[in-house]
Amino acid sequence: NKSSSSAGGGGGDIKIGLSVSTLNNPYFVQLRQGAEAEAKKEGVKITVTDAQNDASQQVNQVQNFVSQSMKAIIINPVDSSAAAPAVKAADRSKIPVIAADRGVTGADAAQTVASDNVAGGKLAAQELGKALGGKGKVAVLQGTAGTSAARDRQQGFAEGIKAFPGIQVVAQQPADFDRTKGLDVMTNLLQAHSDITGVFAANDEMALGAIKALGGKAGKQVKVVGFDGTPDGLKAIQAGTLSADVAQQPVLLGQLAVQSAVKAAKGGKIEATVAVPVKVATKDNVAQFTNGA
Amino acid sequence: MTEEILRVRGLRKRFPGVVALDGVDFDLRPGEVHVLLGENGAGKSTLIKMLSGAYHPDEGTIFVDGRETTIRTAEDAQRLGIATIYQEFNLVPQLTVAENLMLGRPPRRFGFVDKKAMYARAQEMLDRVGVDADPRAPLESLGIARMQMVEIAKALGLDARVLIMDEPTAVLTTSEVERLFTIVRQLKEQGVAIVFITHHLEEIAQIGDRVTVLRDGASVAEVPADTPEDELVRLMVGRSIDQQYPRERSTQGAPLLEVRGLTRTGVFEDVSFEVRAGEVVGLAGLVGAGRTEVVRAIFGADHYDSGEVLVDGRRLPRGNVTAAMEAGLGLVPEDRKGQGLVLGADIRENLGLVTMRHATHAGFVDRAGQTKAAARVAEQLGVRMSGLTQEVRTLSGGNQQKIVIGKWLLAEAKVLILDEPTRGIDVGAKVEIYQLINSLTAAGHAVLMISSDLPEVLGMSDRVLVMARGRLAGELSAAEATQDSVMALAVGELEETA
Amino acid sequence: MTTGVLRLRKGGSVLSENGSLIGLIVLVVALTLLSGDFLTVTNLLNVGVQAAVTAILAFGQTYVIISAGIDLSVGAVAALSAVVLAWTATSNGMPWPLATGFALLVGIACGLVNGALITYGKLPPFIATLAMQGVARGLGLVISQGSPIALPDSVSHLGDTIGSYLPVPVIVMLVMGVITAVVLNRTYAGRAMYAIGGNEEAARLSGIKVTRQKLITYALAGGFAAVAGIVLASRLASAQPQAALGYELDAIAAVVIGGASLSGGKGKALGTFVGALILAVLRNGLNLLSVSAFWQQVVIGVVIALAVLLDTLRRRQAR
Amino acid sequence: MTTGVLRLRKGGSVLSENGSLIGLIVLVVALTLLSGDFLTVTNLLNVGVQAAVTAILAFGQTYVIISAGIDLSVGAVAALSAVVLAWTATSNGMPWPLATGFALLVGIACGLVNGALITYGKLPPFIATLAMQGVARGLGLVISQGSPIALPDSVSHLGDTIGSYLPVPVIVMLVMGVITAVVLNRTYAGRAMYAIGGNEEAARLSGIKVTRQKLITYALAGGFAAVAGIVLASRLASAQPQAALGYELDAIAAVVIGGASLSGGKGKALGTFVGALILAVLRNGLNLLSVSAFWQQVVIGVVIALAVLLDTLRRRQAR
Ligand SMILES: Nc1ncnc2c1ncn2[C@@H]1O[C@H](COP(=O)(O)OP(=O)(O)OP(=O)(O)O)[C@@H](O)[C@H]1O
Ligand SMILES: Nc1ncnc2c1ncn2[C@@H]1O[C@H](COP(=O)(O)OP(=O)(O)OP(=O)(O)O)[C@@H](O)[C@H]1O
Ligand SMILES: [Mg+2]
Ligand SMILES: [Mg+2]
Repeated sequence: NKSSSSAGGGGGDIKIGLSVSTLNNPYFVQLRQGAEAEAKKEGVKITVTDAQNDASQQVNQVQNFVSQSMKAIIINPVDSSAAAPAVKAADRSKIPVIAADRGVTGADAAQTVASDNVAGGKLAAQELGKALGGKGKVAVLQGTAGTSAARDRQQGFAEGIKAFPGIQVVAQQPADFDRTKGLDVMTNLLQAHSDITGVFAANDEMALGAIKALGGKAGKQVKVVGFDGTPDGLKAIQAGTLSADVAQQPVLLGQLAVQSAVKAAKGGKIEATVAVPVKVATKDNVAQFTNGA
Repeated sequence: MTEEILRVRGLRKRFPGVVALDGVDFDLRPGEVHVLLGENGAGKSTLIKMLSGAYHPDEGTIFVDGRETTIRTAEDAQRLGIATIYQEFNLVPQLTVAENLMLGRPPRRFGFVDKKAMYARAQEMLDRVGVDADPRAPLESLGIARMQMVEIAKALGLDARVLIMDEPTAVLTTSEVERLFTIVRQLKEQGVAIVFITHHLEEIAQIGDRVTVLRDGASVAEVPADTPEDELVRLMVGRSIDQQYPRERSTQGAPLLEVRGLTRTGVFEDVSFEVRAGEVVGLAGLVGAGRTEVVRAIFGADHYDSGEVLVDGRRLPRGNVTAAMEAGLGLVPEDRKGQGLVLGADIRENLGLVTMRHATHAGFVDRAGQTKAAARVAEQLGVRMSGLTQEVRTLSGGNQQKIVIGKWLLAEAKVLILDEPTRGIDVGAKVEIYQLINSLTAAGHAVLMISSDLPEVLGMSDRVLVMARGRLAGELSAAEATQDSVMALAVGELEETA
Repeated sequence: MTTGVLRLRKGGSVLSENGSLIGLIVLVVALTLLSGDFLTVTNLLNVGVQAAVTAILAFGQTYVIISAGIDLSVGAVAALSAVVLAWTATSNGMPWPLATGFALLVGIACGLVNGALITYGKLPPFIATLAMQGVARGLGLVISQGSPIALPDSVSHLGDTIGSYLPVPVIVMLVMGVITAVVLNRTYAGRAMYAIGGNEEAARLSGIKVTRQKLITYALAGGFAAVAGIVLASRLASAQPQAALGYELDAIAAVVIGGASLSGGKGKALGTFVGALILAVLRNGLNLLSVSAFWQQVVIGVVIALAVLLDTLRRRQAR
Repeated sequence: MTTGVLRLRKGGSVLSENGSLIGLIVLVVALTLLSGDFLTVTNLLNVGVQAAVTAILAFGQTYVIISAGIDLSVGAVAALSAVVLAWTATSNGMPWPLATGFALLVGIACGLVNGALITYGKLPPFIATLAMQGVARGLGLVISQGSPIALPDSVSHLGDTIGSYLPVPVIVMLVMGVITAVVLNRTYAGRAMYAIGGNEEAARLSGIKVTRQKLITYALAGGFAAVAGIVLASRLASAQPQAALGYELDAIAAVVIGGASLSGGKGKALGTFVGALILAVLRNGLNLLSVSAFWQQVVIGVVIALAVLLDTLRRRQAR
């Protein structure tokens, strides 16, 4: 077997597999980095695959992990319910499965390491409400229609914003988690709603696109709240163009998932859920995020 | 006489920019061969396409068995018992010969295509027209002549009451033509009515009963088939032509094209000859003799295994068309649709294709100059068109052929190779082309001409090479060459003829 | 000469008639050497399951490509059919055989609309089916409200195995493949597809009802897409509005790798099957070899090119 | 008759020669009526900026499609070029004009590889460029480590405006469009593309060096993709490895909407421009009208079909 072996210390011949929902997004790239760094530290071999946001490709990858007799599998589900058959298959082969970032519904993962997207959405609403002083007109940039992240963040935001009767959501449009689309869609929305004072973008990529579209207004007349806490997002906070960012600590998430996977692979007992705290990065506390990552 | 099976009155059809048919009357009786005659673009193909359901008339009526009928689709025509052999093949190159023969009506058993029955039936159909081809072979592996025979066999397979043949003999050699005529005579006896289009006037008396002459989209005369050729020509082109083959011999110079021991295993072997400046050399032979293959190899369009080709004393690299062209070779290919024309492009574009390289300066094409040159050649060849921007696809068959020749005339090649150059061209235009050949040789160029039209080979060549089964069977001077001597070489078993 | 051993009957060989089979064989041999996990029964069955959806879509696509068309909507139609199945079977309590039939009808209807746009509307197939892609994908989202719908157990058994080994998706794939081979080789519709793709005008003038045959062609592609969607959903036990995103490219690639030409008139069921297997084996192998995620795309690209290159080189040698 | 007003010179009109222009006009009129915000100078400039990347990709694609090919790699090549630009200009401190030139060369090199695979390797264009898509996308990810790379300010000015109004991307788009029109109409290479796309064998027998011309064609497409990538990155002030994902389909759609045929020999720069504008106007309009996310795809699909349908209907009436 020629694949690069990062073997070292005590892990010996432990192989674990990680199926990431997509690497088309810096958030998950960071998750992977955290996982790989932790694996190196523990001295286990980790195989990372990219499901390219395709639930069935993810099932394929988990099946392949089973074929390779991985000792533990970490799945970062493309979709919570669609991951069930894959988890069941691994369960049949007695391979522990750790769900990372999103839970699995319809099957039992050994552990779910997640920060809650719905809760994050609510937090974002609170932050935006605070930044706007409880009133104003808000536009929402939605994620790719039909994906669970888009759905959950949207849901959380909608619930959270109800607490601010003075805030009116004047437009919701999809920008597919993409920076270019974020830029184009925001530009277009500004044409129809030039009086927007707040923007919630369901991820940092779209938030950064929106900031580009807002130009000098970003952070001043228009407050933008993002989601994910990617390096570029945190930089925007420092620059003052992004008012708040719901940071999910993907690196930590990846690290914790690998720790649990190694423990489970060695036959140890692990908790059913580990909640990775969702934090809000603002100009005041951004330094602690940038140091951590 | 017997009652008419088909009667056409006042048929009109216009295309953007052209009135193709302008009031045509025509009728057809069972058991007769009715010849349609007319210049290129006179409207012959358009007329028959309206009888076969390919086009719809703008005006006018069609009566079948005395009843007014509209023929909307090819199926309607088939139901009425009308079968058509189109001028441009309507075959599917990727499919097998058998499937082409039964295109759209394969034999079926329990709802599934019965391949065994299909191949058996195909063999019968091929045998009927006497063509040697494997029913299982893909059609594209056949030469153009055998494709024509397949097209004929396909139409005969419909057992129709009316058989329309649009220039079926254009690509056939004498022996195939004779076989076709035998079949036509049998059909006549069975009472089949036949519409026959040809530009070979001598065939009219051989096979025809009546002739309808079309001019500029209108029927101008209906005469018996034994009308003298001169008279037919006069009716057709509006003037008489005194000499069919106006070859003017010019003085011969040094050899411009030398071919030595050219061989491609299994196709042609040890072909050696030369063509001198000022000379027209005819290349005769039966279909499948390998003439096309030889000239394509000379021109660099195909590879060869051994031998060499020299132009003006310099050796050509193998399989390199551009090098051959730069050395002064030109080739008018036999298959105009497949190899000669960009059908979707306009006349100007096609005429300028070969000379485009020379009309290019610093990467930019001199489009104005090209247009002028194209206009000149189109005028010279009498191309019937609505303008230089007409799509070549919509030209009549003969006019398309003129474009293929025209683009090479513009190139002023030192040695021009013509493969069946006058296929489908009317008598008037043929004479134009012959005169152009004369002026080429007079200017010191050379011409190598393949033709299955023996009178043309005999009438225009200074020297005749005859090929049989991939070899040069012999060479005849203009004086020695006659129908009989050429045919003897073409068919004969490599016998020596001095 | 080189392929002499595999020559089965005079004048033709399975190899020379089926494009990239040699590419697939080389790939399988290479992976067997590189990874001990590859050539095991379970893994090969996994490959079969993983190939199933693409292969079924590709079989449908084969009809379209042979008749010189293209269908960009198959992925979206698969997703729509799956959503319709789940929606009717759960929210509306339709018994599953009825719901499955209904989902199939939805696929066929999408195909018929494609066909109608192309024949009556004279739209280029690329545009008509691109439009349908958007419409089908959008309708899937609208019906499902953007959320996956869980499938009732009755249906999701379709994604399971018969006994403990034989996966149903593999069986469905093989059945659809055989159907495709028979349709293409033995039925009037199939032969008409080749004729239309090879020379539409000739087909028309030979009395083939081109409009009707094209409608049949696209309807078949739509029906096959529906089957693929049902298999996909039952594997995941849920119907996802965003499932099979981009699968149309994989399906077209499988058909072309299998030796068909986008200009029509050529193509075979077996070739398509080989093409789909190449793609599935490749993805499976890269996972087994733990190729890094970023390099995977590079490797997939290179191997696809090599697999098809092998075929063209062999063909040139044969001449 | 119906188009009499727009007839500019005898025998031809801008409308009848440029496919879907009428579709675009109808779309613009409809949007103007539906939304007061649509027909403003700023918004139209926005549409221009948003069309720019697709249009530039589509101009490059036009060459390929006219010569009867297809290039699925343009989106990925655009992203790769952008990443290379950002990487050389930041990590390696190359001065920006050099870095830009280098990024351009990368695009052209990708195109040449496509061309070589197609001509020397005899791969179908679909397969060759699909392989390149994977390779270019993968290399972009490898170079950037999957994360966006910020562009130095010197380069990102390319995404700004000249003065306070004139956006550079629009200017670049127009320049590339004019180049395309000139190349196609006036140069040897352009005319050769039409001939090769119309009948490759006839082109070869007329002395056109088909291999060389195809290499030029794909190299142009690659170069244009690089330009598109640079414009895209400078608009965002950052190069994203996953930028322009799926843009190849938009580019092909723009070319086909503009009246080109995937079977080659037909196509125009102006048509492609109109096609790209239709797509951009459509997306802009949907945002302005606040159409719900789920319905957007449906509407895009329907409107594309209608826009092209209008053209075919008009053509049929003219006859
Ligand atoms: N589809 C079309 N569109 C435009 N013009 C057409 C079309 N088909 C035929 N024409 C024109 O109609 C005229 C008659 O063409 P037709 O093919 O009937 O001539 P023909 O008598 O068969 O000539 P030939 O002897 O060269 O075959 C020509 O001028 C031709 O250019
Ligand atoms: N009647 C036939 N029987 C067997 N083989 C044939 C026959 N006709 C043609 N072929 C084969 O098909 C090939 C191409 O046929 P085609 O008719 O183009 O021959 P050709 O030599 O070009 O004809 P021509 O001499 O008329 O130009 C020939 O090389 C020959 O081997
Ligand atoms: Mg004719
Ligand atoms: Mg010949």
